[in-house]
Amino acid sequence: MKIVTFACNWCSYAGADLAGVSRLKYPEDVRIVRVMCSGMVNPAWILRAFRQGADGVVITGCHPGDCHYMVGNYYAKKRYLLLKELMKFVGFEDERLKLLWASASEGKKFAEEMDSFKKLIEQLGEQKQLRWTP
Amino acid sequence: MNEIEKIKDALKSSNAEKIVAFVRKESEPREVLKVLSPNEVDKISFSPLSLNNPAKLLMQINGKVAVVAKGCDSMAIRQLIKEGKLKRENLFIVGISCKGVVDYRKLAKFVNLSEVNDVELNGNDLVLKLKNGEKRIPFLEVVDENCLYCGHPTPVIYDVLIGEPREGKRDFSDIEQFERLSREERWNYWISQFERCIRCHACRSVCPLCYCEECMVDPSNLAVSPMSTPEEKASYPRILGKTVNARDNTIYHLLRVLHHAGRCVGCGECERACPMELPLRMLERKLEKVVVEIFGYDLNEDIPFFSKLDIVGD
Amino acid sequence: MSVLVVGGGIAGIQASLDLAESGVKVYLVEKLPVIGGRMSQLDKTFPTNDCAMCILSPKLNEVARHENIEIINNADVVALEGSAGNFKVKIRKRPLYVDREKCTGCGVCATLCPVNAVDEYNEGMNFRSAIFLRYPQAVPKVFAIDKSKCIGCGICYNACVAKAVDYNQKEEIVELNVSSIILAPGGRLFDAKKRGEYGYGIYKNVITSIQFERLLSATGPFEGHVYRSDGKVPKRIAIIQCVGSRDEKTNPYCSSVCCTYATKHAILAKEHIPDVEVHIFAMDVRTFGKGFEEYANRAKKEYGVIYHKARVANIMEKKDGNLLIKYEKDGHSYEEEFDLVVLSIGFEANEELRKYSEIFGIDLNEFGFVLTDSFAPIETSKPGIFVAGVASEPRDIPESVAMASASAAKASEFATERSFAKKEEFPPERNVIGEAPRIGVFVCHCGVNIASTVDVVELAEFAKTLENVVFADHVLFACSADTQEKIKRAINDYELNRIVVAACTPRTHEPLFKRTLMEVGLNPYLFEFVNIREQCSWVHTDRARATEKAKALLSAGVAKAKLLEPLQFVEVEVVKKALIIGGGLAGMVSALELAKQGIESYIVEKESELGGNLRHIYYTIDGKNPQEFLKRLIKEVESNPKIKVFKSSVVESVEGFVGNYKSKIKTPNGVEEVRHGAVIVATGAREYKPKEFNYGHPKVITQVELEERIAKGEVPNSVLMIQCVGSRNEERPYCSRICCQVAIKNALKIKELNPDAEVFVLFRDMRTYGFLEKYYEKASKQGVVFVHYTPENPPKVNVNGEEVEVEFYDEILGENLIAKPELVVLSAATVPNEDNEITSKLLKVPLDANGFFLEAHPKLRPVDFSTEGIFLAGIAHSPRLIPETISLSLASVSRAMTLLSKDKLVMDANKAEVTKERCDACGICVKACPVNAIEIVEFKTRTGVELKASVKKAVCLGCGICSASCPKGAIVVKGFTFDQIKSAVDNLLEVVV
Amino acid sequence: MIYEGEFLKDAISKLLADGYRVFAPSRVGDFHVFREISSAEEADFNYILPRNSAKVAVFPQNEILIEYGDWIERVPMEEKRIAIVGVRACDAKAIKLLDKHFLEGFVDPYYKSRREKLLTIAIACNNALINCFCQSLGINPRKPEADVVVSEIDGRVFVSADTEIGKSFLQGFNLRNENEEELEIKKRFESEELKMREIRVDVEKLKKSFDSPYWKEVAINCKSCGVCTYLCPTCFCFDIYDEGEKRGVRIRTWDSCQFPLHTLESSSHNPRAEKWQRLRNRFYDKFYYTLRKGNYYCVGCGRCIDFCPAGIDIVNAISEVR
Repeated sequence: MKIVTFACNWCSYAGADLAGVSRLKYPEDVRIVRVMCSGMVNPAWILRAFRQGADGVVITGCHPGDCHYMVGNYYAKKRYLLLKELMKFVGFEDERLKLLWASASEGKKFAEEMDSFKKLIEQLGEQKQLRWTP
Repeated sequence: MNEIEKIKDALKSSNAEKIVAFVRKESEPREVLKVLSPNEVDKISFSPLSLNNPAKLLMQINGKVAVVAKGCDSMAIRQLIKEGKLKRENLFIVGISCKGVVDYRKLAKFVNLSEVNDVELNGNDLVLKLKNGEKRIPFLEVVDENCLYCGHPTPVIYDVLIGEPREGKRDFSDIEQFERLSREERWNYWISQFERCIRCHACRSVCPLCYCEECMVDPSNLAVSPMSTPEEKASYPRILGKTVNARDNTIYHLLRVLHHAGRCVGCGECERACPMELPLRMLERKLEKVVVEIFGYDLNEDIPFFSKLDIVGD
Repeated sequence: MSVLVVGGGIAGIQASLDLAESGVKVYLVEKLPVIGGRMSQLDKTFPTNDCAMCILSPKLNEVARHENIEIINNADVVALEGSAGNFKVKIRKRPLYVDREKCTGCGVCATLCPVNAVDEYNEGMNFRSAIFLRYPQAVPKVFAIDKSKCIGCGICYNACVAKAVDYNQKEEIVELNVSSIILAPGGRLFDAKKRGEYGYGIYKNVITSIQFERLLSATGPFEGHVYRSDGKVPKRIAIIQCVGSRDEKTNPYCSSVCCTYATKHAILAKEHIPDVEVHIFAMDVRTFGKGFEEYANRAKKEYGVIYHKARVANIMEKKDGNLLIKYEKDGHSYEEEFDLVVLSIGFEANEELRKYSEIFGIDLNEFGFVLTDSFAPIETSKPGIFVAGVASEPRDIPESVAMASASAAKASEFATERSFAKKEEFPPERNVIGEAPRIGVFVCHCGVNIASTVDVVELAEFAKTLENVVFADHVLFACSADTQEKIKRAINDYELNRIVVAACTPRTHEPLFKRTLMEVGLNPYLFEFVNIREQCSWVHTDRARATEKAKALLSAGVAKAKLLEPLQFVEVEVVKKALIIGGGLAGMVSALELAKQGIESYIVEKESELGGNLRHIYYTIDGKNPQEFLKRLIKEVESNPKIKVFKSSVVESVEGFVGNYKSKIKTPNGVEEVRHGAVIVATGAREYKPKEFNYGHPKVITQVELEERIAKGEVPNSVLMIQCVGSRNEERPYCSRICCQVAIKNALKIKELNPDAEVFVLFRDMRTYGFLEKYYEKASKQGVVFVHYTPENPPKVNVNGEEVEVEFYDEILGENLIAKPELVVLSAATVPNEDNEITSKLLKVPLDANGFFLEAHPKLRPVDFSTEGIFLAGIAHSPRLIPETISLSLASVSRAMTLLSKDKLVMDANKAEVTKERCDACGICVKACPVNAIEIVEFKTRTGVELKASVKKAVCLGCGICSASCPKGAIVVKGFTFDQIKSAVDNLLEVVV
Repeated sequence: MIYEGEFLKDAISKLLADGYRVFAPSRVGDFHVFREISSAEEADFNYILPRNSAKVAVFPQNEILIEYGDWIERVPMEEKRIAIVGVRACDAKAIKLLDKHFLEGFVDPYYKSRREKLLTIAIACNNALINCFCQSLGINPRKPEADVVVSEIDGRVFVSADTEIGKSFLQGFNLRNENEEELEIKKRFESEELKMREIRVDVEKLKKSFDSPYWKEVAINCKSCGVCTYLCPTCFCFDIYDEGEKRGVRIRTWDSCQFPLHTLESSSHNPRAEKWQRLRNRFYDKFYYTLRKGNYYCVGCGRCIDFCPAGIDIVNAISEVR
């Protein structure tokens, strides 16, 4: 399984760091890409990730109201909803796309959510719907 | 005075340097868009087979221009004004309250098109003037399906309005019905559609909103310069290659449509242009539904949908 | 003028950095050849278990590199003349026998030296050579010869290629003129041999806590493996508290830090030896700091650490080296066998303080620490000389760091000139545009932090197979000074133009590496950090899979690095004013200090008068008068022309960015708009209104209410106090820190006014840390009865009409007792302000789980927020006493001064930028930008004028909302461009194993 | 010869049984596309012209050229025989034109590997579409150039084979020779012209009009999409790119000269940056540049007219060039 996690620099990346500092374990499948803000996550990256074989994609950001840039996470959610609804409409397994609010102090939540997301993805199996094959 | 004469009069009343209007195509019964000079006004024509959206054409014309616009065309013009691509003061809009246009491909099933001289809407019938005689077809049987869900038959922006204003509707029943299908059914449906796509990008090319010089899915880079490193140049395709397969095609269409959220004007040019007859409007309408129902956005708002801060849920 | 900082521990380091950053020249005198102090010996730091070296090392390097800091190592102050503002100091520089200028720190000499000397850094648990560097990351990275051990063989002299060894080096006396002095020489650790009953020095398996710390450390004697003297891995460890603290015979005061570090040791022992059993023997568990109580709870619940409320009588060694511990608990005696005993030794006054007290003419207190005043905790008895860290009282790192910053603020009052480095200090930037990427990869072992889980050697080999990577290596510590040299050498030797470091989180060390790049003329943005520690080795256990993931992460990092481009810093003008939210003690102290530094400030107080919580404090435990102090403060604040106070006002909006804020203040006279460069949050906290113990009944009151009554002369005849009301429970897991002190203060006051009064205190742990212990002692002696209770069996307060009775269990008698006091006094928690959330949203700064403000880093950045330009003062941070509040407030001023002292701020270059060729000027980004940083402007092109979006760099925050809104990817945030992230994602997913 | 029954369907069954990859018109919704089919039922011959051209069988829209890891790991070549069933005269002629392009001079091995094993079964036209104009380009829609030609005239199925491969294929079928009357019918059928549009190509005029403002006028409404080129049976432009950094495949895909980025050079110069330049290039490519290969590269199928979203009409554009 391959899970791409976009983590905002201020909350979620720090939360992931905290998970590390606290030595909380989560699956190796989770691979984090640092972005400055969840509002920066381009839907195209998500589609590209699925195309390149990601089995799940998680956008993580600060809790609503906590965004370092005030509103970035609201935009993230807006784009996430649009993409998710659209993917659902065409019959894509939209559970593979997840939005998670995780603060800098929620290392535990981060690890737990990653763990449960991995389990969910495992149930769905490999993502083949958008994976590029020659 | 008939519709065409009214249009001509209206166009003549503008002091535009150029006219963008429909002209009858030689050898076929449909109209195509042309850029005319004011003295060519008499060449124009208008019928239920005046299918295309002139908005995109307007973007390449400098100076004052008069345009004939149906409801959806005017929506596109307004959207482009909103996005800074057109200037209202440069436009003279002859709005036409639209009863719907004909689906040319559907029509071809009823009649040998080369036999048709003229078409005309008469009540609920489309009257075809043939080389020998006349044929009536119920309009509903040949109307572009897209027009059945039209939200803005009356132009939203115009200088002269021709025809009586008519009400649009907001009807997502078809989308809702599709949503009730199982995930597998939905996927199978779409994958069989996207499989056909030949990625000629006609949908994108005709879309009045797809005016980007370089598209996200374009496989090469417009922004290369002599300063670009080989690595920059080599980091393409940006999202997709030109490969045509159901999956890449899916991503292409999803991404394209996604960029139209809260922008799509519903002119149906994408479907009309598609040589493979993909039901692209369905995707656009799904997003329209999301935009309306989840975000409560109204296309009449001044702020672009993507710029608008929405606090949803939580 | 300049400032002398005595002592190169974390306090001295922080003070030096703050001063240097605010433009003050610093001389940092360290008695050892290298700086780093006690913290450099620590393995991890509580309560986050951050690797101590990892957070210290960047600071060390920063000190070494700062143009305003001169380190005078292996030296001491021998004489002082003059007065505040104009001191003349004489410093003796003892010879290192190695030329500081010539030594490269290569270490060849040490490997050849035939001498085996006891290694002090490892607390005598292994050996070092006579020519040595105290520890690998040490700064300055210069070797020194320990003449007492040197046999004069000349091997090192001959081996040194740089010809740096000089046996004839002589002592030197330097004279300096300084305007003020900060004393931060640290403390001394208690000599455990003085507690003979524990057998330290006799029993082989009784060690001290600092030795255990070294054992745990990856750079320790056994590379992080915990062994006993006989090489056995201990399975039962006893940790004994208060060795040399709270002890009439040795040191009566509490050392404040031992309970939390013992908890840390227990947790780390469990991590090193999963099946180990750890018992902590303590009279009281004093985990009173921010997050410490939660830390101890974790130790208990998640790690199964066993705490005994017991006093250890003595220890006997068995033949097999195991130890029998005799202890008393609940009035009974027990004996238990352990195979390792760790003595949690406390702090003592530094032996040098006596000398300094003479040289500097400053007073020491009864325990030999530097004497300070509750209302002036930073000042010594001599004007112009300040104190920081453990020199004035035992304290932990965050408190020391805060105090260091505070001392920097005070010291710079005397420094009239400020100077800032010129840009030219870095070599001119190499132009790499058009060059193919030549990437250098450095993979960090981080001791064993990474290497134990990820195969770093394989990872470095893997890196070599990646496209454009021309150099790859693995290093023990990527952050150490020698690795920086290595990186620089590699950049020069291999003509590298991109550097990738796979190590820890970029959030702490990125600046360090960026600077290293700049030092060899490489643009700092040609650097990419790959996090294989926090987000790989620490969260995974399977070596193969973790290594595979590390490869994917590295591959992504390299892919992104390929596309990195040189960027230029953005410069912003600074508005030299501050906004202070809250007009309590913290706010007022901050404003006054800022005024002294020449900075104007606005105090916004929501109430109609200044003073905050201090208005309700009528006496202090050491007999001072806070009300007088408050009156004086208010008068000073209100008469100071540099301070503008808005009472009954609230901040309505804060817009802008570091150095340039625009805020609206809603005052009774309408809305005022102010411009300022920094914000200090000093919103305070409040006393909890208890829901428990029938609070509300006229005879059940809180400590604050009691104090008010006593102040009015209503002294009760009998009082029963209940501690930890609303603290240390499910809802509020934290310790409120101040309530034990308040209880004792009030108990003593009652006894003073009414010696016959009966005072009972029901407590869980008496947390009279530091010198407060003596008041606990005093209270006991004066007949205040202390009865322990457990949260499982709390006291009950029964109300019977007007009467109250308290039922509680006495552990020593083993039965329930009933008391009918005149008053039941609840030591209620200190809780965060309700409007913290509003302030947090207003400023976009985070709150912690308990609702207090969350600082940038609990250890080393206690008063900073991660948002630049916003600082934290007072009890908005966490509950604390008056001197601690003052120290934190001064600290926030010092941190703010690092900005406000500058005319221009140099900002990060990760800003949005428009690729003009792609932009169609649709304006979506313009309206989406939360700070209005984007505008549509006309650009001249070959064919005419075109409209394009354009970014106002100084306003842009680099959030990227624009970039994700742009349908064509025409606007990107530099360093996180569309293609960079896409490329990273691709490589994250496509990795060849 | 005459075949009793549905020759095309039976031919498909035989071809599939013989291990051919069969490309035939298949119904999708209301129209037909050429695609690979796996049973005779999938094919549907109730059509005049499928949307796409038959070139997909020999020049697929994407094909893998190499598979690579550390080095080239595999070069996939077509191994099976290929049959195109139901091709019209225009598309059949187009394949001959593609042959010239891909096999004369530089030989494209991938194209060759398919072409060598190709069998074409054409079907003669009974009707023309509104924009058909093949006759004016010298193509007889009733007498396609193919291995096997099928004409359905008044309910009779005429089958003929001009090539060896065609003849040998027909050996497996139960065919009878035409009688005199039938021969006459066929002859008349083949010589009868269909009513369709005409294109007037004046090469000399084209030569002179390269710089004419006429092209800008023609292209004013051009959308720069790829419909004309992707539907065109003779367009052969392709692009090659790699999918996958460390291991992956090198892919050849169709490309369209109408895309603005088609000619973008890495120096950032674009010799055909304007859409009228690109459209003009396409027209010249069809009727002028390719003359060095001996032919117009237009077969008059009319697809580009039918499906041009802008209503651009190659017949008008070329006939009225000034």
